[in-house]
Amino acid sequence: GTGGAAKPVAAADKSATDKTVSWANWAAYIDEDDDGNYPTLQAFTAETGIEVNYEVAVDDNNTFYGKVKDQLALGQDIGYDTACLTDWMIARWIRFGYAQELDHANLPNLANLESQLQNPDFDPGRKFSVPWQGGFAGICWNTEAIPGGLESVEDLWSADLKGRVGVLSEMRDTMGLLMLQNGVDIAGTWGDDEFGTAIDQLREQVENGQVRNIKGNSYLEDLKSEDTLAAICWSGDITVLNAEAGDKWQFAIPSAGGTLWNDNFLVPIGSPRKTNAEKLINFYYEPEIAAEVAAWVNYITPVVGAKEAAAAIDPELAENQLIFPDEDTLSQAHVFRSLTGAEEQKYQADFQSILLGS
Amino acid sequence: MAVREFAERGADLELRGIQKRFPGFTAIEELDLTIPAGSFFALLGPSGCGKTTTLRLVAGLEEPTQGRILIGGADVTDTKAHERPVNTVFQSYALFPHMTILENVAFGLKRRRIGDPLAKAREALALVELDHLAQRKPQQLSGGQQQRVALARAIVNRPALLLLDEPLGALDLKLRRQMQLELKTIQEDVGLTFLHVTHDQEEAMTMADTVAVMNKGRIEQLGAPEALYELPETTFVANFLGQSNLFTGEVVASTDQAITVDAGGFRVTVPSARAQVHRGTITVGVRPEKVALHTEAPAETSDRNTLGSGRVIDVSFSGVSTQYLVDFGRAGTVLVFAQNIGHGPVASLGSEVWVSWAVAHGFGLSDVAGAGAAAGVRFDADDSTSAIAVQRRDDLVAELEEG
Amino acid sequence: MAVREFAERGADLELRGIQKRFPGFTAIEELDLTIPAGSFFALLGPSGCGKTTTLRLVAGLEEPTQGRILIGGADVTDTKAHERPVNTVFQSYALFPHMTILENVAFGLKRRRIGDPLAKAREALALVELDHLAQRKPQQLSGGQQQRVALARAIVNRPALLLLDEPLGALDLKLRRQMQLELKTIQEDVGLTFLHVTHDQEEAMTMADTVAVMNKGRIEQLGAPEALYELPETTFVANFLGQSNLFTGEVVASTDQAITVDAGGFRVTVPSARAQVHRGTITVGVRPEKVALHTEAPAETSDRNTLGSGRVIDVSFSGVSTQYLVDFGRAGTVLVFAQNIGHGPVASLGSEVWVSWAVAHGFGLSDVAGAGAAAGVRFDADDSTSAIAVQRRDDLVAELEEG
Amino acid sequence: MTDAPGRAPAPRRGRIGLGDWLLPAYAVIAFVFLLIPIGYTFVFSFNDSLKSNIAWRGFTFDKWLNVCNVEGGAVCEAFGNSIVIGVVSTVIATTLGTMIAIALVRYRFKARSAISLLLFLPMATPEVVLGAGLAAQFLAVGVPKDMTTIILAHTMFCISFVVVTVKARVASLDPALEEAGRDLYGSPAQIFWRITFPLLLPGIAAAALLSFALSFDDFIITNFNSGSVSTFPKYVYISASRGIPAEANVIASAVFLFAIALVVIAQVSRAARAKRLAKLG
Amino acid sequence: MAFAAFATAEAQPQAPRRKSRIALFLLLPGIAYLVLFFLAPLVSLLLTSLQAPREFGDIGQYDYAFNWQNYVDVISAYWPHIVRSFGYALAATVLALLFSYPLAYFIGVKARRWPLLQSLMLVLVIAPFFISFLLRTLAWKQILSDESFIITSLKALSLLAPDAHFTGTPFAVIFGLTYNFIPFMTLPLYTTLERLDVRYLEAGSDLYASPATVFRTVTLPLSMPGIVAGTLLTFIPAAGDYVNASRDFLGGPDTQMMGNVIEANFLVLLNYPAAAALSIILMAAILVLVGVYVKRSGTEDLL
Ligand SMILES: Nc1ncnc2c1ncn2[C@@H]1O[C@H](COP(=O)(O)OP(=O)(O)OP(=O)(O)O)[C@@H](O)[C@H]1O
Ligand SMILES: Nc1ncnc2c1ncn2[C@@H]1O[C@H](COP(=O)(O)OP(=O)(O)OP(=O)(O)O)[C@@H](O)[C@H]1O
Ligand SMILES: NCCCCNCCCN
Ligand SMILES: [Mg+2]
Ligand SMILES: [Mg+2]
Repeated sequence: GTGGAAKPVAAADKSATDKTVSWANWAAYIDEDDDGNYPTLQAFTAETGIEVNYEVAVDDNNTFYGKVKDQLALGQDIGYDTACLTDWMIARWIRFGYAQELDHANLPNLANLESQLQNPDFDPGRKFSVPWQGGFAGICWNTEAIPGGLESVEDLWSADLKGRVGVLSEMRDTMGLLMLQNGVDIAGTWGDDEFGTAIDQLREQVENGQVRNIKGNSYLEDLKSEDTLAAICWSGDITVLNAEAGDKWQFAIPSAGGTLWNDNFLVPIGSPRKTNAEKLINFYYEPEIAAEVAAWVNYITPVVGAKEAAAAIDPELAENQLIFPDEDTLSQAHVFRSLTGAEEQKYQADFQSILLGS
Repeated sequence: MAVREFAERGADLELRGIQKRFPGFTAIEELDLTIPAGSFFALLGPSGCGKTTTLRLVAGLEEPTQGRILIGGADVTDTKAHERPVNTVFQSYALFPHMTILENVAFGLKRRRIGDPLAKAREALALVELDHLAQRKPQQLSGGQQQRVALARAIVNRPALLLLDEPLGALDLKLRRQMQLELKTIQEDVGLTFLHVTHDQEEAMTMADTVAVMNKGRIEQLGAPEALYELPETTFVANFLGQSNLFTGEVVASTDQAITVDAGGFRVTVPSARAQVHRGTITVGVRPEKVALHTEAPAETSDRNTLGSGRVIDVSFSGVSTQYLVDFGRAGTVLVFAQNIGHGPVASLGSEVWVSWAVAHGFGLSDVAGAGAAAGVRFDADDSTSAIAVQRRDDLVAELEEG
Repeated sequence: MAVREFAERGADLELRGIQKRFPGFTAIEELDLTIPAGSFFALLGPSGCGKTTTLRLVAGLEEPTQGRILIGGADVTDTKAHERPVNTVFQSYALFPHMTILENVAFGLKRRRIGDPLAKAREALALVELDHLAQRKPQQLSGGQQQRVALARAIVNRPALLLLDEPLGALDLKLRRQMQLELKTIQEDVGLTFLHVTHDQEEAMTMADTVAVMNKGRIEQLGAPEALYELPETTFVANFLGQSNLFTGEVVASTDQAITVDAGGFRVTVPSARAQVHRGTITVGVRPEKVALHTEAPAETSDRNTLGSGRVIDVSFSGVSTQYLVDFGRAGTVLVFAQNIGHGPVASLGSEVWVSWAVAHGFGLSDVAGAGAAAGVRFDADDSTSAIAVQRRDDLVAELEEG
Repeated sequence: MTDAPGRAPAPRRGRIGLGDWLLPAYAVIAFVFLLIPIGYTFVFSFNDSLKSNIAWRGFTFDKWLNVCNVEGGAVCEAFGNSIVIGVVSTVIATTLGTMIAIALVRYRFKARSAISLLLFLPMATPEVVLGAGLAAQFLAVGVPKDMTTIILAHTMFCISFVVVTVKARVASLDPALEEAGRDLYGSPAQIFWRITFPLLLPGIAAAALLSFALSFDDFIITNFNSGSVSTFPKYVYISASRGIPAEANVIASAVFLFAIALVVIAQVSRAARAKRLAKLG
Repeated sequence: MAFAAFATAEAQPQAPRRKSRIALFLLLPGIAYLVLFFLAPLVSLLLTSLQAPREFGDIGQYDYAFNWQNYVDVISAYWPHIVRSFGYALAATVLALLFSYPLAYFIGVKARRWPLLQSLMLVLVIAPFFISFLLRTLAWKQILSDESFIITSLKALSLLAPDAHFTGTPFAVIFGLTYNFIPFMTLPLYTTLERLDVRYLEAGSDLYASPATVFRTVTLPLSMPGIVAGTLLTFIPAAGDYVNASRDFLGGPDTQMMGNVIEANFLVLLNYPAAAALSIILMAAILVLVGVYVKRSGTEDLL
């Protein structure tokens, strides 16, 4: 398997006849009622007649990519018509030609896209990708076990949490928080030294048994089973977790700052239902719909007008800093700078070596 | 126990009131038996009569339901198999397949930490002429060779008591006879007590000092081979130990000296002393080799029984002797063995003959032979040993002829 | 081929110049044989001599390296097994374990699309008295019963030629004798040609019209059982077919009528007509049952050979007869069978005796018995059948005594 | 394992062998241990759980009654795929493997040891290697991953197990039986179908069962070669990261109970038949 | 059941037949299949393991080369995982053997008198196969999670240190491997023990061997084929397993095995040459170990 030979060609669109769409997404990332139904998806189906197969198939950007890359390389249908992945991974798909070019005619609601997000360096003009949600990576803890709460990444290393701490397998979040703790500006120019210092710190915590596990979105399962009592977490997840398993967790952006990221829709190259996917994306750019999702998932919505719509549901919601962060909150969060191919390979390997232990 | 020592000499074995029940089956009803030290004792009986079970009880591989077992005077009933001064040559050899022949033979010596086990094992192998195969595995040996290894493996331990469970069963007749001689010589030389189980009557008789005939979990008769053969007491013994001509009928005359039976119109006299029962319906008999064949009516004398005339319905030559089957109508058939002293048979198929035998050779049994038993070859047909039915043959032949 | 029909009667079998080589081993050297239709022919020989191979060649399960096979005059050398009008009762029965007894017996009939195979199979089972077990599977039958099924399975097809490969091998002596009688009767009644393979000489002699003694891939002698027994031509036949007393020595006198051999100091005379070789060193012999035992020196007559005196070194009672082993020093030992006409043995162990036999009963062999052969029980010891070495026993006994 | 087993239970006076109670007691404990996670899975198939099935939330039959209603029937679809894959690869592997087994035992040819090695290697190769190697190969050749590639992969690792299993059976098959068939006028084809095949059947059935079990339970190789096709183990693996729904427990428990019932029924009826026959005789 | 077959010493060679045309017909399809779907991938794996990164290429882009350095690199980077894999697999194999032997002995020898019980117990041994092994593993994970009844009770009883835990430890991974491969160990053991002729044991005790000695000198050696087959069937898949050690199942960051490393290199790091090199190393190491083991235990005919 070498990969990256000739770029694959997009599949022919059968949306006109095939009224279904399949969506791969992360856990705790959409509105869901007690019976396991997704209200906004039901609304979408009601409105368009398109059945949605929503699958919680992404646990971690890398493992998802690993699962589908061979088919992408062959231009085959990976079984999903759209997937929500993080900026840096989206960049790779676009580079390799694994994403279909979107037809903006099918995305009139894209006008509602937050202006700062309209021209990212990996996809100027949003020809291939559209933001789904953004969020912070920070720290969270079990309030029953740790009533005093946590403030900084440093607090995760306290002796009484030995063996009960989880960190994310998402390198940019885990390493980002550690580097921020070290005073590094992760959005700025840093290099091997800064990364190396942080990686050594992480390695030490893993090797001395402080860190119990390094996981993707399944870190939530460890919190639930209480194998971990504190962790590096994604902001909105904790709200969902509390709703699902009893109010006993709390999230905070660490004192030295957290990371800020965005996950984006894209349409895989082999999908024969691009138009359906576009309709789905367009649907979630209705401010009311966006507000309804936000009310559940508590992530930052990229849709202009959602705040107003949220206020209409519940004024408190519009003030939720996890959904509609103000300048002050945003100033605590930092975007991990983009990496060159070589950097990606090297830093990822270093980080993975910790996941694999030694 | 004495098992760390080689036995000085054979020990005697005593079984007292032994009973053995398996779930749903009583293999041994009631067994009392004393085998004197140094003797060669044979337990003879048909398949399934309890011979192996008896041996296993002695070896300690099975526990009696009732009764005691004594070896050399010591009660070993509660002693475990590996602590009894007994060795067994198993019916199926049970050679350890993962060990060489030599290791097999040395096994017992090693367990008892006897010095230089390999050298001793090698000598025992030489005794059975297999030392050149010492390094082979059992499955590389022929049946007869395996047998001899099993023998060496037991004898090398010089047990006080050697149990042999049909040790010659797998050998062909020739080798079997030869091994019998050898076994007997070994026993006499080393003076061990041998308890030998077999269903081959000739084997039991040629080898043993004492033979016990076992039937359905009981010992029917016990004694020296000649005594047993010459004077069987039951139908079973008369038929199992060699062949017999049996006649069943009313006692029609009886004196101190002799009793006379009416057998299908012929009168057969046996000495009173050789008859177990003296009145009523009884079965009397004579061995086929004691019967003389006459082509002319012999003179009647009081010391011989004479039957005649009858017709020869089968002649079969077996080398040493010729066997004649003579039909006497109601009295049944009589089997005659005539040793081939001269050339060829003296009477031919279908000819008219008379038979006679000395009254002194007859015997009277304690039970009455089953009605179904035909003369000549006569023994209870059981499920697994019943004969091909001659009577139905003709039907098939006819049918096949048409088909 | 004729296999769709039941054979009218037995067909004759002819083997012409058959040779069979296996890679690295020649099982059959050169075989010419004619078996007339309707006869009962026995092939007798020690284990490994090529009996089974011969049968397999006839059955078509093996192809000859050279030679032709004719059945009923037709050359079947190139005909496949399933097209030959031949059936086999296999040495190991080879009953199909997944079929009932009835299905087993019906198998051949079904293959040939004979009408009403089950009814016919059932009758064949009745013939062997097993119809009540028709629905059992082979593994639920005893060895003897399986044997009978194998027989029924072959006979039901009424083959022109029935091959029997030690069909009685697994049975005990008693049942074996009984089955022999039955088998013979069936053969006579249905008139098929039987080719019977066995290593049991008594079996061959009691059953067959003609016996061929096979040794190492060759037929050593062939003839009627009595002829073969009375006048063996080779050492092998003399020893394999019954037992023989053999004496080897120089011919010291020779007339038209008789030749005389010096055997270790004694003079033994045999009729010239019964000797294969008339000069030089030859081996002569006599059967043990032809030898008479005397407790006093008998009068010398010209028509009897007399040896004496010798010492009785073994007496063994076998029921029908008593066997004496008499030692004559340089002349070897002589085995005597005395039928037990009277009670008990006539000479006791250690006593001084003379033996004699009619000159007419002696025979002279075409080869010279091996030097190593001891008198009495005398046969070539091969790797798998060699006897326990008596001579080494004493060493071990001594050694064990110390240990 | 201390006392030499006799042929029948004998009343033991005064000496109680260790083996008499120690071993049965051990066996009971061992089985309890083996069955713990299965019991857990079974119990939690009745959990009135929400999305993930970790904490006990009350008893319900709902999950059994509505197995296929969750996540658009994803569990059932995965299960169905597993069954199809298991059956098809079993049929192919059993056919090919049986043919090889017969050839290996009954015929002599030159490449024998090379072939034996080729058959042994897949069993000695870790699943990751098999899975990854095959996946890379499929990619290089441009074969899309779907049900077919899973079946191809499963068949590949099942063949060796089939050969080993059936070979033992062929080797214990007395060639005299086939000869008896020929002697009784059976043509080669009749002999194969009426004698050889039925006699090999138990071995073939065992091989097929093994092959199905291996395929049904395989995750690693499947994961590399399945593309977007879901199988039951894959479904479990993927949902492991976000909580496995109780419906998965339902399916697993049902398969377990079904398998047990099947074997028990077969055994009991066989024992009954044997008893009846014994009486008949 | 069928693993059983593994434990069978091959029967006597039977008379080979002629007609190799039939042999060819029987062998060809299966062998061709294995060549196509086993051997060919293995060869490409070998070629992949020698690839070099494409100059100025993106992540996951490699070209064919003869870069044997890959082997040196992966060994120096991952030798702890290699050692750990074999260590864990060995531990699991030994534990499974200790667990299974008495059980197989009970089923195969002691339970002979009760065929029905015997087959029922066999079913129970095979039963775990039918409940996905992932589910079984997850069940253990839950049963032995930090706040589970068992762990908290053990802690309450001070049998476990307060900060001790089960999941994510080497102990948990070995435990999982052991548990999951027990059927692979028990079945071949059962098959040999089931055929164990108790008459050998009787002969042993007749020849003065105490029960323990009979076990050591007769039973154990006679069950060697089963032990060898069982240990191979356990060791090989255990050494290559990555599910038990996976961080989503029973493992943690410091329990990762070669399987996990290979998976990560294939799927996450997209370092195909490294993954392929590791695969080849794993396979070669297993083959060498198996070869030596089988030779030493004297059961060559097993293969
Ligand atoms: N464990 C057992 N359970 C039930 N019945 C048994 C058991 N062992 C032996 N028997 C029965 O006890 C009887 C005697 O068996 P035993 O083995 O002693 O016979 P045998 O005289 O040695 O026969 P053979 O000559 O065939 O070896 C037989 O009917 C047998 O079926
Ligand atoms: N396929 C074969 N390859 C090599 N040698 C063989 C083969 N089949 C038989 N033999 C050899 O040929 C000889 C004759 O064998 P055969 O089976 O005919 O003996 P037999 O007379 O039937 O012996 P038994 O009485 O033991 O059955 C034996 O030495 C045997 O080892
Ligand atoms: N539960 C939804 C979590 C989404 C996380 N996305 C990945 C962010 C990586 N920086
Ligand atoms: Mg017995
Ligand atoms: Mg033969």
